[in-house]
Amino acid sequence: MTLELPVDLLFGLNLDLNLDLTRVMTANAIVLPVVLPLLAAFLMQPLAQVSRLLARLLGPLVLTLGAWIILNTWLEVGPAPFSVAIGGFAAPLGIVFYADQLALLFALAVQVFTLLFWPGLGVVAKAEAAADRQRAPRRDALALLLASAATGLALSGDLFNIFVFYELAAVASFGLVCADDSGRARIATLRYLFISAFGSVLALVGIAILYLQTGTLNLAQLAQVAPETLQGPIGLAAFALLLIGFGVKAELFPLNAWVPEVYATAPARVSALLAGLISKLAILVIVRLLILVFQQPEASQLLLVLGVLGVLTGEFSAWRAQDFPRLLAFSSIGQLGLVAIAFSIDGTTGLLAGTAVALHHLIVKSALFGLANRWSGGLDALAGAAKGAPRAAGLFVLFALSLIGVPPLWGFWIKLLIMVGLVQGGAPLDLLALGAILLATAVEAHYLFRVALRLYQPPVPDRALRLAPPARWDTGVAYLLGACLVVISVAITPTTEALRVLAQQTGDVLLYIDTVFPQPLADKE
Amino acid sequence: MLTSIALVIVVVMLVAAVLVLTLRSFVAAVAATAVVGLALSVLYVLLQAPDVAMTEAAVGAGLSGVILALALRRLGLWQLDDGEGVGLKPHSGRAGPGGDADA
Amino acid sequence: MRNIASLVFSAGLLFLLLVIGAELALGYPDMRVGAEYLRIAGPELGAANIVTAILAGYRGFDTLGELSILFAAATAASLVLGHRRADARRDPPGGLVLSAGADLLFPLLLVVGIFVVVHGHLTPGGGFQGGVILAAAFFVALLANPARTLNHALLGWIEGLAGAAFILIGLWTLVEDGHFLTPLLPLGTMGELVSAGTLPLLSVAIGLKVGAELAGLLAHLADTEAPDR
Amino acid sequence: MIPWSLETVSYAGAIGLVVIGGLGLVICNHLFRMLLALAMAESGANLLLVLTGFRDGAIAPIIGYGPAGAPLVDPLPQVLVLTAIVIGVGVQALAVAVLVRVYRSYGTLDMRDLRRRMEGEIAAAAGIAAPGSAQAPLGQRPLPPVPDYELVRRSAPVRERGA
Repeated sequence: MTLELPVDLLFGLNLDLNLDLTRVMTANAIVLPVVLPLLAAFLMQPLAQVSRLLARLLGPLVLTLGAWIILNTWLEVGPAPFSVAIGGFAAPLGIVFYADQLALLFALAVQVFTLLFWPGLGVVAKAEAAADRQRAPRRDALALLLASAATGLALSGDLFNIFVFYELAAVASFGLVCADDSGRARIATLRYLFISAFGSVLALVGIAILYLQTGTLNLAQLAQVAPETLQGPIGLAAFALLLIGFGVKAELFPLNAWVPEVYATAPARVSALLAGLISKLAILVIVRLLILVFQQPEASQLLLVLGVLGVLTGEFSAWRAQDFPRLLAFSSIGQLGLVAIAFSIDGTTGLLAGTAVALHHLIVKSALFGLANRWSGGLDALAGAAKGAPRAAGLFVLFALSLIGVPPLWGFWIKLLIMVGLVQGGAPLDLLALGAILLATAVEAHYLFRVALRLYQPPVPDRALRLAPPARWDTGVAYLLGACLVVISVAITPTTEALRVLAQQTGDVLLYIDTVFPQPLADKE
Repeated sequence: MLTSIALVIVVVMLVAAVLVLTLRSFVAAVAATAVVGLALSVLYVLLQAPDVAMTEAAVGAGLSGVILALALRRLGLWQLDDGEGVGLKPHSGRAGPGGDADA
Repeated sequence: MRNIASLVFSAGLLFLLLVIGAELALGYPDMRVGAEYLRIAGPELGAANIVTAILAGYRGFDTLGELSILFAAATAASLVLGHRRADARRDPPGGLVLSAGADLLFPLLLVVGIFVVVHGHLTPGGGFQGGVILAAAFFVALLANPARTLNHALLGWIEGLAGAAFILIGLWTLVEDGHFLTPLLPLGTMGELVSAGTLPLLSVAIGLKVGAELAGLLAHLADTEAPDR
Repeated sequence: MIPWSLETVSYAGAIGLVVIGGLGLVICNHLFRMLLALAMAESGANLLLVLTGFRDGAIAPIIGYGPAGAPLVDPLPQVLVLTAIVIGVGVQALAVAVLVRVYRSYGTLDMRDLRRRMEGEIAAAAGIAAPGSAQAPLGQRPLPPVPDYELVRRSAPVRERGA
């Protein structure tokens, strides 16, 4: 029988397969959203020599196809998690993809958000067209590589494979940050590169220690053997090294000095992708490690401490920031600290809160960086900007209110979830974190209101910002994300319930192991 | 026996690594990185990893040496003799390409 | 102040690693996955060199990621370096010894590179190392005579098509067998050249891609203007 | 007491390289030196990874390479290191490319200088005062932004060449 499979689309083949193979194929098609962008990226440069238009369209097409494949797989396979052995090599030997709802959700988000913030969509001014034509294929290839790496980070169930995808995301983002011809972006890229590469060295040391202790890299098998092999200081040290290493992209506390510089100099859409999307996937990796491999309470306490430090330093720096992009960058550090705090809470509560904060931040911060595309100036120069762009200013206020956590909006429910979780935890460290969050919220409210007021002030003639002509696409994206936020805020109960199911699934270690190793593995000890 | 060979190699490697950071001449520093690469690849042979040894020799001492040497030429740091010979003074890092203090 | 902080940090790292080192079972690891590989990799994939078998077989997906990283780095580098200005100075030619040596070395390196690529599943080495040697062959020629330029468009095609071939082999096995990147072709007898299924094909694709990529990258780097004197 | 063997000696080498690399990254301000330090740290991590697969008395994991039936070392870490080496060289090449461009634009490779210039440029682009411009002592005030590297290259040829 003929199947509605993406491979059919690709090859124009009608495959004669029997029905139980259908399910296998549908599940296996989940590698396509990772692989097809790579294929497209490899072929981008030759294709651009044949047809420029085709090369321009290739990226968005592939991402749309990827989103469709993920949705299709999700619907076909149902809510239960499944795992795919790449190359047909069973779990501990080969690399596996593990797709539960969380992974699929983030994989889908990667495709959608990369599409929304696609660097080539609807921006090219005529003056830049010539220079842009030279750069466009390369930049698009890098954006596709970034999307592929991010999808891989969401799905992969093998520690070293995750490391490879993480490095791919890093290298692609270095290229994207300095894609525009600007000197300051290159300096920022260099610092980013050094910090990130040193983080990778630490992560590699962590992986080495982990491998020496456990003899495996597969997350499911690690989860099986971790209770005996990774207790005590060695496990904690390995986690600390991995946390710092993967924490570079997640903007966690010690190695986040690159954040303000990069976001202030990179193209706004790249900042939106890095701050919104990539940081979340790095956090996702850390959370998987925390749930599956490092189950001791000290590990979550370490994450909690780093989160608190991130919240405090981020929000206070944002309070002192003088220009809009850096304000957003520092506030992003603070928000990701909040995500880390949420994920460090025990059990389903923490996972639910963490996922919700991560999604909220994904939507809000991406949209804000989209708006910053137009307001990339000092805060003083923003005076009166609301007059020129009343709707954009209104959107800013909406997002700011949600970030602060003003009641009917989603942000309020999220902060409530975290605080309830912390109070239930009740340890001194939890209460300290609670205090930090309250303090940070006050600071956040102060500087965001300050910006909002500035927007609605009458313009100061000599300091007024010459507003860039509004990029329609960015404003449209901001509307779309704003609409999402409002819809979720209205439908808060069903959303929370769906997320709770998702969080329960994510937190189920036995389910993970059983999914990756379908029949009980012969005990090798 | 093997241990003593390894010890000598490791000592050479670490000394070369320190020299990479302290040699004033950048050409010498790049040469020191190549020494580290070669020492590593011998160590990999001792550790029974011939594939890695081969790659490290090709990459660590060869390819990356070429890349770094090209970079030196493009950065105007390619000076075999900087007047004072190869100095062992700690590098101040304050100055520009020459590596010397200009303050 | 900053130096003190960094010294403290480094001392902390050193201390941490030393303490861990005393606890680690160095030299007597608890082989879980490794023992399994040693047991079945040879018979299952027909490759004598288990490292290559894992690299292209069991963890072929990692290798794809590694290729992509190299590709990303090369792409980003060419994006950063931009195009050479027409009036820019070139390096002086390398002189008689270098150019004669380069002419002599070129075919030799080419042959060695191809040998290493093709025999990756039998002897130490493989696609990547062979690719490096191939790139070196072209780059030595370029060093000897800087006025010669590599055809970047051609390199782009080779690079793109070799990378695409790797993925297309994977997609083909996905259609045939239901899994991405399964080794498919008949295995042959161990030790012969045509053994190990699709592995040599992948190895050739890797070699070509890495070779083209590195040659392009080095040429690009060499091709940026020499500093004004 | 730590036993005296190939593994422990190599382990000492590995952590030595990582720490030297890390120290160099933090202490050195010259970008090229930082690049070399990074390469050292990466080599150290790679050595550590190879070491995790080493077994006392075992031989290289190639069938038919040594006496039959001899124990073989764990092949997996070697695979990982191969990948890591390639990744390292890719990142290094990219860093060199950016370094060359930065040097051509700014004529210096001192990280502190460059950072100050970057802060200055960001501030100038945003129309705000550069951080610390008013309070800083004379030597540490941010340098003015570089408007166009062509101009700079013509007017102020590479400063401290041949120093």
